[in-house]
Amino acid sequence: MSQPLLSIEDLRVEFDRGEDTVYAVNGVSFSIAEGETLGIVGESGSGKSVTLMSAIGLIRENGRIRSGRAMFQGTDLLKLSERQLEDIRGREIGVVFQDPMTSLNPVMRIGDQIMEAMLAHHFCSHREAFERTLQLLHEMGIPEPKARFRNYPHEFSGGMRQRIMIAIALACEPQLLIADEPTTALDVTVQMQILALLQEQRRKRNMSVAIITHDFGVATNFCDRIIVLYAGQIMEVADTGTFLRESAHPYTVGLKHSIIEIGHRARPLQPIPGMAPTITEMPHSCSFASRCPFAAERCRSELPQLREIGSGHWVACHRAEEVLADVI
Amino acid sequence: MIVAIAVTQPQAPARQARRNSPMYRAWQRYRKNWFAVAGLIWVVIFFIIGIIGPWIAPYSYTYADFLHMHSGPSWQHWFGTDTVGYDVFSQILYSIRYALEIALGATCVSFLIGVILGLWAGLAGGIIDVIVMRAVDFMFALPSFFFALILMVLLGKGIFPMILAIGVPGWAGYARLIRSLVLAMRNGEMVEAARALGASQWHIARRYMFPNVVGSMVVSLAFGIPYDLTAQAGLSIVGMGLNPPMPSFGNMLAQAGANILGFPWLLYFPAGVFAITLLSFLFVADGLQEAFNPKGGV
Amino acid sequence: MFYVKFLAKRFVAIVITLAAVIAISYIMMYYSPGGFMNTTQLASALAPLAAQDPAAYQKLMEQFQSRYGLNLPLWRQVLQYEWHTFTFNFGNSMQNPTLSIVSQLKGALPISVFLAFGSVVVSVVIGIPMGVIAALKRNSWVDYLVTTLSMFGQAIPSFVLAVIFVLIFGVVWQNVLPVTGWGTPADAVLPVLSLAAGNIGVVARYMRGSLIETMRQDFIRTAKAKGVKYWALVIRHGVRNSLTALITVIGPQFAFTVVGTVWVENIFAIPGLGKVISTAFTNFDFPMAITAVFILGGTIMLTNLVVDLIYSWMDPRVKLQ
Amino acid sequence: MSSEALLEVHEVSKRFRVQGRDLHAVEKVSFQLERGQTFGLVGESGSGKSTLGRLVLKLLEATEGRIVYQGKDITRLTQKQMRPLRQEMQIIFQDPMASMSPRMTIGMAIEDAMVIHKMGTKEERHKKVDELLERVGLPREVKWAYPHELSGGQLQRVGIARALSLNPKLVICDEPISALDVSIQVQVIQLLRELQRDYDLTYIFISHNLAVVEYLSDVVAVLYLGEVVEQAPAEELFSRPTHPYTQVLIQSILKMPGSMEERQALTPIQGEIPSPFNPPKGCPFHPRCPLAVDRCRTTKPERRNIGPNHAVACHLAT
Repeated sequence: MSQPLLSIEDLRVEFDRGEDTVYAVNGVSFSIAEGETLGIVGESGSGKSVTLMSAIGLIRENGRIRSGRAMFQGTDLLKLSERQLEDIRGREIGVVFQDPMTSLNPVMRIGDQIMEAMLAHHFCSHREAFERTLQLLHEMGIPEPKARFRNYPHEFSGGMRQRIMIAIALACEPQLLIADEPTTALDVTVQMQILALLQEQRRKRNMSVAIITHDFGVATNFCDRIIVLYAGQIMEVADTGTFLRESAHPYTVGLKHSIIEIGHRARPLQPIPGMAPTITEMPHSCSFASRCPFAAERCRSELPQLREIGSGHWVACHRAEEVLADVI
Repeated sequence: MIVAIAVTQPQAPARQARRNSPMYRAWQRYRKNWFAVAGLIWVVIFFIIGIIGPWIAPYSYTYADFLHMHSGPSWQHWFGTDTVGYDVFSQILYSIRYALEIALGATCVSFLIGVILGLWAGLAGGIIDVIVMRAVDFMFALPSFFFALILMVLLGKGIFPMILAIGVPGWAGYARLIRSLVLAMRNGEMVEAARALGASQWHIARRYMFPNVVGSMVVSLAFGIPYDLTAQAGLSIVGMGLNPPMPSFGNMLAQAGANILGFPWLLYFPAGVFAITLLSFLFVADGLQEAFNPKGGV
Repeated sequence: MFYVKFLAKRFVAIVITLAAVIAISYIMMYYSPGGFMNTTQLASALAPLAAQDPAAYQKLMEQFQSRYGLNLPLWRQVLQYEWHTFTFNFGNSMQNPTLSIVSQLKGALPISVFLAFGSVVVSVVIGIPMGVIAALKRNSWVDYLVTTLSMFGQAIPSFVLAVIFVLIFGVVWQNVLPVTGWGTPADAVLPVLSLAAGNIGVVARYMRGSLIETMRQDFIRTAKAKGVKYWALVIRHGVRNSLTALITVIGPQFAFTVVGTVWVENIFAIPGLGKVISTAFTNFDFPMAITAVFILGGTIMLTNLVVDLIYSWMDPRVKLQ
Repeated sequence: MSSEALLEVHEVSKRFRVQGRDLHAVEKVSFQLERGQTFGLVGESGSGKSTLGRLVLKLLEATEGRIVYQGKDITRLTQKQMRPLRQEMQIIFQDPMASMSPRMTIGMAIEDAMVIHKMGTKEERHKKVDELLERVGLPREVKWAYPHELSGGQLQRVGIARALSLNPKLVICDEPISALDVSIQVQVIQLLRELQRDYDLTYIFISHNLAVVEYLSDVVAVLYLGEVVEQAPAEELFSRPTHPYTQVLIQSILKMPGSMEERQALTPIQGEIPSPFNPPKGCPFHPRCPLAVDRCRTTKPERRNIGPNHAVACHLAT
């Protein structure tokens, strides 16, 4: 792979909750190559969205970045001032959020909201921005762009609003698109439409996409490479092919087994026992050990580091080889 | 050792539960609010004075010291005397008693009417709801103070008429609040779940609705009392309150305004006590609001 | 077309409300102690005449009663009074029977309206920036200062503030600002300030809370993700959305301010409608009192209508009905 | 079909009056359910599946149709008459947090169900609370906790325990897992299965997740704009989906492929679910249907049987 577009190194983020501190991201490192589609998969509280949001300065008020770097085209995003970040957000990096119902300004015409993205960056003249907005609405599959330009968000369906969100994110032709659970709030038929639209736009614009999702189906069908997060740490990184063939982390394996898909009627269920912990202390051992069928003494005393067990296949597990042997 | 833990265990979580109960947590939040605590202390003092005021007052409110008319603060008259020779300190003590009687009474009257009508509208729905809400709109169209003025004319002056004059027109706000709370809950999933369990209306109201609205009701009451205190003083300002020599903050302030030149103590003390009292009530109300539904806070 | 229908509906509602207020006031006055329109007072005043010339006395009383329609059954009296009021034929007051009510109120109404609107405008102009700054600098000393000042403003009624102003500018700093009367622009400063203090508190606190809430919304994050500059974000997205919520408190606040004018005009001896109302009530001058309430009530309701129109214009989600 | 059906639903419809317009939430739905069975209801948002669940429990009153429970017509029962029956018919909600009072501890919440039906003495009820918590896989100490202290998965277990405390026969599961994380979903599904076996429960399982519905249900009905467009035994429905909408739904699910070669192409269906205020004329699905012909635009297809227990509302189905 060529020079990475964005590379996050040893990122640590914590949230102050008053009585205690939640260590949401604990030393996460990964990179996104140009033109690559990366899937970041995890359950709620795994830190999947915090990781990328803190890289672009969209962290909640009580959040704090402890350490790390986020290199984007040679600059460390974490060292930039808020003003410098403003120039990058929306211009070089576009973001699509989960809930299209609340993510658009309810009292602003949708056309103005799309235009605003271009005007904030002096991307083009006012006149051109208007033309481009109509063009974008058309590309996003919104019928009658000229008439719809003047509508307000509440006059659109959920799927249409998500299309508008995508139009906003793509307005300045960003190099990287971050999609934070873009289809979670939508029905399955609409999810398919939105994913198809994202795929089409990615191909057309040749941009990198980082899609944050909890859905293995979405990640494996849509992405080139997949990162699995658990309790603020990367458990496994692999390209989708490897991921499908030979996941080596017990958590990934467990999740794969616990997915119910059509045609699974006769299969017995194999749920992962227990629940994901909220990390209020810096972890010193494997966070998954208490739920892991492979857990050994070492897992409870020593923090497993991410290590490469195959080409581009990284796993944070002391017993990855044994897990792999078991799986194959 | 292990045995000991096993024995104490059932009590420990019970204590923990009490500490995590919404009421306890609200109290914790309230306690942290310095203004609210200070306000509460003064409100308590205010109440105590309201009860024992007449006994500790050095003079009767009808006693005019003709030898010391409009004299400044002295050992004899701590807060001075007014133009007729009434002792300002005693007047304030009595004023507190009457102000409290009127404001609390009026708030109770408003609240009672409001709760009954609000509950009725929210639970019965249909035409009753429409009628009650129209009446609420009507009451909101004009300031209730105007209704109070009209009622004062009808009822004549005195403490009891003032309670009614301020209290009766003040019901609309409470009714609207109660109705909206009832509606929000009635259509909410919590009540639906209780209905699915087979709970009777009475059981739902007692066990599910009431504990969840009591906070909002306390907050609205807490905001209502300073409002009614203002209204009772305001009636005296325009000459429709208690008749002198019945002491009231409104009368004292009106008098102070008219005799400001040369007798500033007539203003300092009544205005000071009254302002601090209103502030305290507002701090308490605000603290309660923050405690029961923390939103804009930290 | 839609607006015509909406406005028509609201006007009807206003007229009905006013008619009800008048009817209720009239009936309550009718049964008030001392007799309606103070006939007992008139009777006692004319007692010597009654002794001397019963016929003349009788004639005078009848004249008086027919002038105010007192010889009719109550419901006809109410209807007649309603008719007179809605045709702006308010008749003469009882205090000054020679002067028509209209002529007495002509000068008073603009004063009170000026005071009320002036104080609302002042409070919006001062309160909104205060609230915005407090919200943006949350938990800083600026925030605490603004919140505490707002609490003071909100807690201390306008009449207390007015008396304090009278003390300050009548005793301590004499001749800086006038404390009584009406006529020059300087006369308006203190009354408007006394009325505005509470409103400033309400507006600032509400704006603060509302803006804090707004800045936590998802669409703010979207705007940040677009790269919108900070102040554009605060004003175009934050304040703009908070204002729609703020407008809903302006209506009730205006009504409250109108009550404040009744108090403040008394203290500053300003010949406004509020002063007229209190004088009318204390002197049992019912035609005057009802008329004044009618006019103030009408003003308040018209203001609320305008507020609703602005609200629907600012927030496209709101449907007028 | 057996006459010993636990529940029979005949042509039930529900219309809401919203701002002077009729909203057809549920249109003439019929099914019956035998003891121990699971009836799956699938559909996208706005399909009326949750409304249907509430109609069965009479938490909402049906506009038309009949509901017969154990041979007894409960359609006309008043809320008061329904109360004793509610012991036997319970519901598990999608959002367990919203369905519980924030001012009751978990123990109080579960016990309250038994208090309502005057079951047992205080000691017996407390014992039962402990048993139930253990049965749904929660530590006993949870009974001292308030809802806000528990995770979504734990709360859903509490919701299940509360429903079970009344020893119900019929349980309506209204999207019980859609708010939960994947690994927790499976745990809850497993729990529901075990409980069904142990207590001989009958489920109506409402979900937008087709795979889970297939996994749990004996019979499945697919809802679109308040109407059942296809109803069949689960195996039959998923191996031989006949209505174009069912086919589309199944195709829209992204399955995890076995290898890169098996990855699905993203082939979206056009259009969106129409507003239930003005459903399309003819077949409600025709504007989005790839196979629609003229007849679909004008005449509404009746539901008809195309195989044993397999009913479809489509002109083109064979």
